[in-house]
Amino acid sequence: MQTPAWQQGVLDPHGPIAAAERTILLNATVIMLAVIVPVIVLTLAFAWWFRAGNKWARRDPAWAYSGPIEVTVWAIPALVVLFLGGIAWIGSHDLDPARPVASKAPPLEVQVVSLDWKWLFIYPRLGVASVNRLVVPAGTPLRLQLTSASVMNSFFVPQLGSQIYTMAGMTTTLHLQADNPGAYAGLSAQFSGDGFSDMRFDVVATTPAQFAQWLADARAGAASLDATSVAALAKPGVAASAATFGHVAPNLFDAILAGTTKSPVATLAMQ
Amino acid sequence: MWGKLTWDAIPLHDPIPLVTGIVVMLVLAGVLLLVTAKGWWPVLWRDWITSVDHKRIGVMYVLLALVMLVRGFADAIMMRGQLALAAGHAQGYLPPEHYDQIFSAHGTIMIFFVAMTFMVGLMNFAVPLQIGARDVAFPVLNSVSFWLTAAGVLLVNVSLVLGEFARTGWLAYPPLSELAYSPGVGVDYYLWSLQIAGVGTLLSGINLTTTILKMRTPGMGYGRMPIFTWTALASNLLIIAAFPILTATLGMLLLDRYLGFHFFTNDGGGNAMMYINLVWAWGHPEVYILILPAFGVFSEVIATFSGKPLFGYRSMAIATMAICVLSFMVWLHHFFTMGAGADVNGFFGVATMIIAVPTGVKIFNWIFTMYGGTLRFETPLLWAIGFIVTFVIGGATGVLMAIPPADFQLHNSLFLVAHFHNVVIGGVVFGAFAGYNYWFPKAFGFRLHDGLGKAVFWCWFVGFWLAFLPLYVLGLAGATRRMQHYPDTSWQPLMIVAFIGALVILAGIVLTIAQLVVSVRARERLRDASGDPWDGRTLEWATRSPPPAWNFAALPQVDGLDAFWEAKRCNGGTLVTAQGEGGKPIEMPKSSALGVVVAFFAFVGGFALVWHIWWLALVGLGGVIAAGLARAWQTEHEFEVTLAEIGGVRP
Amino acid sequence: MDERDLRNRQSDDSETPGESPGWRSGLVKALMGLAASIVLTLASFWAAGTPLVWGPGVPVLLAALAIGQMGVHLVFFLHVSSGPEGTNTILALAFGVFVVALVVFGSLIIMANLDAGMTGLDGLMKMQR
Amino acid sequence: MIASTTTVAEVEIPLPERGPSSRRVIVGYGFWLFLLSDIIVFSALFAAYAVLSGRTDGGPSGVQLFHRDSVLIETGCLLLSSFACAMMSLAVEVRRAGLMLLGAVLTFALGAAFLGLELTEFAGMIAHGAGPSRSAFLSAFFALVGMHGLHVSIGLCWLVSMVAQVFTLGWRPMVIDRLACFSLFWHALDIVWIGVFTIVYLGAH
Ligand code: HEO
Ligand code: HEM
Ligand SMILES: [Cu+2]
Repeated sequence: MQTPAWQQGVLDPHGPIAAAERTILLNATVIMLAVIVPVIVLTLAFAWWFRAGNKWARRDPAWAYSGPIEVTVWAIPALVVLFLGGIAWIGSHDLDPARPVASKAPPLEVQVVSLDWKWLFIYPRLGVASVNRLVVPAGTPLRLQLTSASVMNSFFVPQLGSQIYTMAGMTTTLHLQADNPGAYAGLSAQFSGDGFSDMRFDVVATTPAQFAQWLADARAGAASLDATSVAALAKPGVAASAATFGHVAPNLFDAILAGTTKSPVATLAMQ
Repeated sequence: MWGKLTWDAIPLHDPIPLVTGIVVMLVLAGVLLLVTAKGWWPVLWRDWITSVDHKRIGVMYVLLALVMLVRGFADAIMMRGQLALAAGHAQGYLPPEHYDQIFSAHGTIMIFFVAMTFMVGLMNFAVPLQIGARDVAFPVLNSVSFWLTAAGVLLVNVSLVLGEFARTGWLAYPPLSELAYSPGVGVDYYLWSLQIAGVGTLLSGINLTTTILKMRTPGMGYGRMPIFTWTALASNLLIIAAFPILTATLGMLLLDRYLGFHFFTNDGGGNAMMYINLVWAWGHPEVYILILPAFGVFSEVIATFSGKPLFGYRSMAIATMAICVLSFMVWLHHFFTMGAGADVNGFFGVATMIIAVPTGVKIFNWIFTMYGGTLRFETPLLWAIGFIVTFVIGGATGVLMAIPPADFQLHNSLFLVAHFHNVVIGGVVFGAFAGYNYWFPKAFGFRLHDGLGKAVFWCWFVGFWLAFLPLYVLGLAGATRRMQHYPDTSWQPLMIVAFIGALVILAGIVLTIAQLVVSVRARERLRDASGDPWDGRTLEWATRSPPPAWNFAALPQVDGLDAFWEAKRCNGGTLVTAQGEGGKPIEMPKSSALGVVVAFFAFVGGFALVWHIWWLALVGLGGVIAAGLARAWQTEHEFEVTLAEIGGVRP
Repeated sequence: MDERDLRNRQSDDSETPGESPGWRSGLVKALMGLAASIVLTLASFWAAGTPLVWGPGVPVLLAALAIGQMGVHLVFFLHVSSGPEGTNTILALAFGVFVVALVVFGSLIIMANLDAGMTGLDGLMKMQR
Repeated sequence: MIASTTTVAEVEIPLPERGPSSRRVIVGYGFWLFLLSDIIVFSALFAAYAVLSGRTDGGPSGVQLFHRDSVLIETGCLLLSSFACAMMSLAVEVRRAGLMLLGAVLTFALGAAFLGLELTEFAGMIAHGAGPSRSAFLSAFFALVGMHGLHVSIGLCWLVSMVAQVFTLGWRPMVIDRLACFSLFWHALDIVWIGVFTIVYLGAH
């Protein structure tokens, strides 16, 4: 039933960002192995061959310097680093989390708030919200704006790509895309307290039709989200299950952003 | 009267810390009883506790590090046990509030009180001997440094039985570590113990740097310094430059917590990102503070046991200093995922990788040192070879994460955990054990048991790979660090393998103790009368074992690299005596209780501050000041070692 | 501690008490230092308030004056010199300046860059205005 | 066993090969390194101040709070104190206890005056609700300037203890070394203060 660990997560990408990152990861690994493996082999070989008991080894106990070797040992790592450095530089730009995913479709905007210890997803243009389940249409780029209503967390969906921190009073931006319908595990990658391990969510990528259906269902529901319900949600604790809100107060995200800098929500909830 | 301290602070309801605490206290009581029964107190006080001899202080540092290794490892194996169990719906046996303390304590203890303490101990022991000095520049200060470290250790361990330790991870990121989210005393224990120990470390860095730069024996120019001394210089320069940043940063967090400042709080305009920025401006250099002396140990060990000079000495020295400087320019790689722009991420990514160049040069030079040599597979060499094989992989995974887009995926995953254990165990711990086995006969006059030493190595080597290779895979599968449980049962088999790895390491730790006990018992058989058991190259092997308090009866005149090696080949092992040396009594510093007294009051003050017992904090402060003043008016700091005691020029 | 047997192979810098060859020059040096730093301080305070200097240039001028004055203090009061015994002192100083510069400017650049990437509260206020 | 010594004339030996330095050089150098580390503590506080100085959280900003005139007087006190300290060092060099005392008293008085002015400023700010817990800017301000003030206070206590040492222990090398360290410390505080008045007070906008 389950895929073994080495076939999940980062190695099983389902979006353009994750796919590019996996390629970079594999490229860099191979290049480095090309240096590392010979180094290991050489170490073991020299150690074995020059063992004290080996009659055949030619000893040269005074040999401590060689110009050409010195040049070579500086040059080899330098060249590898030149190449990897190029990848790092270009990759930082191409895969900058703030850079939109190239696509003809307009991005779906989602505002993400990390709470103690659950995730709130607000769809500002659609007027709905959900907790611990991010439903998105497959093939549509996502533009995520993230903040935290308490401590730091890191929003991370390994199969979709880059993670980014969420921090109170600040917003970070992340662009992702799920290529295929399916459910992808999401989590917090930055330790945030006792309930951290349960701070998991699902990204459900759907077909456009399913997405429209989900939206309609959500709007038909009675649950609504405003400052009061956010305060209730923000109380430290693990969410029992995913939830959906059909009505969202306007500018809620901005209010959360501004609110945490006045008095941390959790401070109130602490008592 | 007693601030926040009440009977509730004792974890009567939590069996694990309670039992651990009781066991630790029983062991401590047992040791104290034994010392009392045997009447060892006077000796202990005179020859160790108040000693200002760099060699004895070095030995005490190493002992402290070994004891803390056991503590840190106990935490580690508890975590591995928890994660082997807590898959799917299972919650394991450690609830989050315990588990969170355990990884925080493990990281803090391992970095500050095992790795750091071990390396400072080895440098303390070996550096003055290697440069032909009688002691460090400031021997009494050295004792203060050691005892402050010990006070920090004590404070961390008191948290086991009184109150709790931080539940914030080893770097205590705010706002989680702010009062709003961590109202307990855990973070305060963390902060005060690191502040106290940090002062000790800083003073020790100043001390050793001055020693190396100003107290080398005649003739020992920079180009003739043993490579371990070079790495010690680089490491101590980094201490001087980096630890003040830590002190300041933790100080700001303390102000936030104690006086309502707003450096890193969510409210009041505070900025938690600034803490993360500053703490890594210390934290990255810190890992090179740890690894550089280990590189130095390997350089000595590989050269000695290959029977050859170190290949590419100049390159090695240059690479060391290059790492020292570069390590200050890369710290952002710990927070690529905080939202910096592409240019900044790219710059720091590339800067990070550049460190791979001097490190690679070192690796190659070690390999060529072996080439053409005659390798004797004594225990230290085994650690060195195991190190090269292990470390290059840990280094490579570090370079991998230095590529920002790759790090966006790997940050804070178990892949990262595997990386840093790969370098910290494969580099620092292996280096510590290599140095321990290498210099032990110098410190005590007999070797450590070789067979058991090798067994220890194999346990660590095999255990390490079993325990951490699975974590690379798990990290790629999407497992993060600091999880107390995980939903995906397909991860469990690998977690169990990791647990088995930890058990193998446990065997290594038990065997370490066994090695020590067996060696002490068999010390007559393992005795080394020559003072030079490994056919060494550097000056420490020219004096007898254990060296006299004054190290060298007459300071040698050095006129090349590896002076002792040359002397053995040309001169029957007799070093040329420096002009005006020998035939004179020697002035040596007197023992002093300053260190232990200052540290005692620092501990009292720290403890009082943790619990908000203000009057007691004043007692602590007053005690430190009074001890300092008493010292200021003390005038007889030296005593004379007579010629009869020295007994000739040969040390 | 003091009469410790550390042979003074290096240029011995301890004068015999009572004699005072350095007294006069010491006084002159200190007076020069005092004069220079008073001038530089006044210049700084003047520069901060004057309309004569082009506004955006003021911080640069202040920085230059501050660096100059730190130099004055190092030379005239802390007696940092380029003599042979001073080499290590200067090297340590250079290392220290390097670290200080990295910490201060590195933090500023990094934090500015992070802030730029974020619509913080300030940004939000601006947007709403 | 004893090998004979062969040394070239002293002058030809390069400095790094001349063997251990004199006690005085060692103490001075060690203290120099300590000062550098202390300045790095300040650099972290400066960095924090620079980053947080705009974060007033709706509270008062620097321009509203600072008075340049009193800062100028404070600076004057510190500069003159530094000069007095230099005089004191000269007196130590010629071993004149009376002159040394005079220098010390002047150094102390000027330092104390500086501290008094600074504390008055702090008290005024706190009285107006601009204490360190008002905003991140003020936290950083009080920490940075207060840290410098704390150093000055420690210096003053140290100075008293040095005078006492001179008069009870006499001109021992140990005491003289400590006096040299004190003067390094006192002058280094000036360097920090130059940074403070430039960045904090003159740089306020
Ligand atoms: C002693 C400890 C130590 C050492 C030596 C290193 C060495 C390195 N580290 Fe590691 N690290 C250490 C300890 C840590 N690191 C960390 C985290 C960490 C992160 C952040 C990851 C994240 O948080 O997402 C990165 C990017 C690196 C990179 C590197 C690099 C590039 C090196 C390089 O120095 C390695 C250089 C060595 C190499 C490359 C092998 C030999 C070279 C050869 C053979 C030449 C040819 C090869 C090439 C050119 C590639 N480290 C953390 C995490 C802290 C935390 O978050 O809790 C710790 C504790
Ligand atoms: C002896 C074998 C060791 C084992 C089995 C071990 C195991 C572990 C485990 C299980 C974790 C928690 C990982 C997680 O977050 O899920 C951890 C974290 C850590 N370990 Fe180790 N460790 C060992 C040795 C060391 C050593 C020698 C050091 C340093 C010198 C070290 C430093 C750390 C640090 C810094 C952390 C991070 C703590 C945190 O997350 O705050 N470990 N280790
Ligand atoms: Cu790093």
